[in-house]
Amino acid sequence: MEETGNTIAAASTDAATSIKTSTVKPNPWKTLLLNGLWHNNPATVQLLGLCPLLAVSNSAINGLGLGIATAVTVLLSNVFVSATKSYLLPEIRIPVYVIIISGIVTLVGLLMNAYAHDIYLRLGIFIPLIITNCAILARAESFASRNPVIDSAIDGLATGAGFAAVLIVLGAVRELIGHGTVMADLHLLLGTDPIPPLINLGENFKGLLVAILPPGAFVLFGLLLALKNLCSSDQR
Amino acid sequence: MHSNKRFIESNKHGVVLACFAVVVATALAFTQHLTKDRIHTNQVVRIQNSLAEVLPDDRYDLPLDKQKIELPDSTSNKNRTIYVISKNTVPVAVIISAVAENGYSGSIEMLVGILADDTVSGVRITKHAETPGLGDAIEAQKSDWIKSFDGKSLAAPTESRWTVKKQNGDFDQFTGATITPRAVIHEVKNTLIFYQSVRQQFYQ
Amino acid sequence: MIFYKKQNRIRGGLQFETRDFGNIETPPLPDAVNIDCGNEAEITVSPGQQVLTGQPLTKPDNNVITSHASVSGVITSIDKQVVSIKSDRQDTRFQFAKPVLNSSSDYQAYFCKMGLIGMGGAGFPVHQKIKSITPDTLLINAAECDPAIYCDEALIQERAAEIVKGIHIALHATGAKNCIIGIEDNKTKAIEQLQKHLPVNIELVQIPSIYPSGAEQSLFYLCTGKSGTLKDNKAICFNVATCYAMHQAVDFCRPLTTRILSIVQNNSVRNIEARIGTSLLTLQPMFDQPLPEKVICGGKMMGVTVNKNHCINKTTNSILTTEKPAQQILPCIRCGACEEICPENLMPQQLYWHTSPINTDQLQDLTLHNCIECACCDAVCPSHIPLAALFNAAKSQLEDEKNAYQKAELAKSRYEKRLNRLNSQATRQRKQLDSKTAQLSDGKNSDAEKKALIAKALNRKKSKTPATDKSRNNRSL
Amino acid sequence: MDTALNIHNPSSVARTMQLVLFALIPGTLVYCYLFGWGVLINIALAVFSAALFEALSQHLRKRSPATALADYSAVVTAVLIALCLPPLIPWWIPVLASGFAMLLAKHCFGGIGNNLFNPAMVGYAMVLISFPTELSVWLQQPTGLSISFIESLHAVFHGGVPAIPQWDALTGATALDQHRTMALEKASLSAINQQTVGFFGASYSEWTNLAYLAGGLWLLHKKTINWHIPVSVLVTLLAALLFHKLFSSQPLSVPVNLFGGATMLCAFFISTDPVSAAASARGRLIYGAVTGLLIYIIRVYGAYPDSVAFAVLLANCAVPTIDRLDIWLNRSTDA
Repeated sequence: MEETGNTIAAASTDAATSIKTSTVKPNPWKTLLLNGLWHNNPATVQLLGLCPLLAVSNSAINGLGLGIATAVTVLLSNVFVSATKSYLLPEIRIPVYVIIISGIVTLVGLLMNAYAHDIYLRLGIFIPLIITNCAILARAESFASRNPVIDSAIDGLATGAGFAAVLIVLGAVRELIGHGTVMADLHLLLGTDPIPPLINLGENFKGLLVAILPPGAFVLFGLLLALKNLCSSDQR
Repeated sequence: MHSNKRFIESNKHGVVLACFAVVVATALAFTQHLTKDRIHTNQVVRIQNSLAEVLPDDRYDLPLDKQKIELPDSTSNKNRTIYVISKNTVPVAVIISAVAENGYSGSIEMLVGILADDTVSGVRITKHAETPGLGDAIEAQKSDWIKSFDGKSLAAPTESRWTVKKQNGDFDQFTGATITPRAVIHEVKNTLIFYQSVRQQFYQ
Repeated sequence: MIFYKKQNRIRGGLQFETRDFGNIETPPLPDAVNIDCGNEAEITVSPGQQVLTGQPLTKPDNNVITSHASVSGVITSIDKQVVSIKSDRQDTRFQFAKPVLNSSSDYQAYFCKMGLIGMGGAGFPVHQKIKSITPDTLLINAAECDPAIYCDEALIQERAAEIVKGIHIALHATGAKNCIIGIEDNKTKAIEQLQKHLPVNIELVQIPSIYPSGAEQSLFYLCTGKSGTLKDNKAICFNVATCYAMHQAVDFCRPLTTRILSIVQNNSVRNIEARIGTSLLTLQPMFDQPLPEKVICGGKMMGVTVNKNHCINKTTNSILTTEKPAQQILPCIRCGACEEICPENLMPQQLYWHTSPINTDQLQDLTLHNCIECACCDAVCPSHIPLAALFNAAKSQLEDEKNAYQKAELAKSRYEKRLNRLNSQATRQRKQLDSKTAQLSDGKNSDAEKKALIAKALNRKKSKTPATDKSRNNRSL
Repeated sequence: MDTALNIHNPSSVARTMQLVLFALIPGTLVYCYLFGWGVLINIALAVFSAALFEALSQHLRKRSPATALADYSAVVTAVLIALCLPPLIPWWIPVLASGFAMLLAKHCFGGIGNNLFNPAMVGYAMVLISFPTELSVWLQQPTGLSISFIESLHAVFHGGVPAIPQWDALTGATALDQHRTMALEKASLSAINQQTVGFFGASYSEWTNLAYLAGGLWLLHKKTINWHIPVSVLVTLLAALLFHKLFSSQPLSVPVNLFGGATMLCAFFISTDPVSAAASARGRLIYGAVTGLLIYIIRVYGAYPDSVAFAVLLANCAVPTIDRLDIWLNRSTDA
């Protein structure tokens, strides 16, 4: 993983410095986005941060909530780390990352507590636990600490969006199979009046309860991984 | 000389770390200050909402959580939290916290609202670990069963009928689960008995 | 004679089947024989030469097995160490001189000359076996090495007296003090015959009729209750057929030119005494049905499939026409039948799991090297997985890996030694240089002297330069 | 251990599975005798759908569907699922359970021989977790064949039996479930025994358990299964129950637990599935003990009435570790 980080870093700096070569190489920002979202997706490829992923993805709205929180954290931490990288002496870089990341997570937690209180309560311990999501520390260490701020921001955005996308997809699938709805209770996040779910199979739908329980998370995530690998192998 | 250099070196690390810590702490303090009030409001609203669920809307003055007292329950040797609800400074109802210890898996926590005429205004489950799909029908979101307590009192139905229909009671059981509803019914009854023993403390 | 049943049992294994059969038959003299002399033997005959039955075809050598003509006739061709002889139907015997056998080395030389080998299956030269050890115990293997071979049983039933003579020769040749015969308890007729002829000082031990008790290691354990290798226990093992061959060689001066083998078919078992080098096709009259394209040589369990034009050699102990039905190999269901049957207490099912792909560490942990490839596991596997063959392949691959590793280690140590040598050389040179510089700069040489030295060196250089320049110019021209 | 096999004993996966099916016949018959056609309808539904899903998975995995069906393993899985389910359950539950068993538990892991978990129990656990209400509706009294075949079909495909208006009164919890309910409500042991014990075990299910025991003993006799797992499961369960009786105040009836629920079915047919059990004899003893202990723990402290499925699945999880442990023990005894 470290290796891929290095190659991306090399590719992006190459492209940024010499315009001639950039015509041959694909757009570095596009590469960064594709990497975070698909080729090097933190959840489905690197298999990082699986604990929160499996624990809270029992509905699309929970997935969306934690996804946004994680994405904001990784984006901000990437920007901060990249901006301050000249002060980051090798001996203390990890403690500094931890200070930055935990600060941002606390900040995100406070904001969610204030502006999306119900979702905050639903996600519970998993908001503070974003700190332990190694995907974030991994991006800080392998990318942000050796790349310019803009690139790091894009990388953070892509990584966060990639993680959030998996959370939302898994949440939506589990919610659909378990409850027969998708994106129910969206108002909890937006703080508005109740919004009807995107999909609603009706009151009489007999959901597979196992889907929204932890064993279902493992099974469905396994199938999701298989699907992802199938798509990737087709591309190859 | 060498060690001296290292001393400076490590001090430098300390200083950089401290700077980061200060910046982050300041940012956090600032955010906390900004969100403090809103978070507090959220919490209050939340408690009020849960309390309001067991009481009809028009019978109380806000805020609900001001009149909070703790009283010992002699039968279970535990303290119960009681909210006394007033309208125009006259007590009109109480909400009593209750815990049913003998659920199917673990204890079931709930709030029981009782009006001044000693009838139940509402019961809501706040925490439980019953079997999903089977025992969790005690949740108001999952079924209307919990609303079958509304309007009941120790007098009606009579004490022997405070149980599930299978045992000739007044309350439904769920298919496949009798322990959970029986535990809830039993605890609501206990709460009512406790209420009788402390009633005169709220309504002089 | 001491006669008793031992209670020792091996673990697992397959039960023997008892089948009836007639006397040992002698097939008609073949028209031609093809005798494989082995890769290393030096052939002393040439095409067109007349040979007699029993005449040596190769030069006796301690490292190889001597081959003899099994019929009298003319050598028609020698192709890739295979000597083909056209029979003259006379079967005239080559006469050997009566040997003088006083010491073990006399026996070794004589057995080598007569081409004796272990007839049990492995075919290890008898003279080498005797040479390798001075045993206390002589173990006579009267047990079959495979559940579908009956040749030793037939031999004992008919020629027990000769075998006992052979045992005495073996005792004399090896110098062993005591002797045990191990025989499966279902061979009642053979046991009776042995009991008739055995002298008192030889133990006859009945062992359970379970495959693979015939393997010498298991047999020794079953007879004595001692574990460990034969070598550890100072014991040597000969098959009854080997003893018979010794008797033939010593008492009648006959080299090994025939062997008794079982022909196992669906409905019948026959034992024949065939000439070495006879083609299976010429044995057709001995078979009930037309010979199938492929037959199994060497027993039901560990035998190999051969073509019908295969020629009998000294180790051919049986021919099976009952071919195993070709069954589809299914995935392992971990039923554990193989583990129960394994006489070596291995876990074949776990071994199988680690053979594809080969996991060296795991296979070593599971002691693959203890597998005797008896194929009991194959026989019980409900998924029809050829386990023994896979283990054989895995073993050889492990062996290769080990060799490669050792080679690499050797090369590494050689390289390290060289590096050390170079290093120490360099250090020595540096030390010398240092001491020289120290000598130069320790103040004894004054500045003037140094200047003089420099000038001298410059002059030396100047005197050389023009010559090199010239040569360079010449070259450029 | 001196088990020399006769070489002429033909063994194949298909033959093993057939023997297991034969051994299930007495249990199935007793179950049918007690609770009528619903049992057979369950079996038919499960077997049919399992065959279909098996063929489908083989097709998806680009293998011949016919070869997979030939080994009868799918049939055994389906029958085990059907025997765990209550009779007269809606038709889609056995179908779904078979689907989970075949697609998820078996073919996602690579087909027969590679499944980490017992497919039948995965299928059963999936529907048990998903539809606890449907799965806890059992016929309270043995109906025998009093509910006709047509009525049974109607109940399975439309829910309820029209000819029997008091349908709800007819259904309820099993003896094991009732035992747990009463134990939780701190009823006395004698009251529990009175309510739940028949002749020598849990009322009614004691007979099916006895029939499974008989079938299992026959399998042992035929050497289709080894004694290690059944003995280990039953001995550990019994030991745990007796231990509980000695040291715990919570009332507990040993006969109901030993001859009730799916105890015997588990000991002889479910946990003996070789693929998902430990490899060696010693490993199987450990595996059986883990299963037996988990059955006790989940029955007494868990949230579901009968714990066999969860106990077996959790023990399946432990199998790789048990196998490693076994190799390690072998090595340390050799050294």
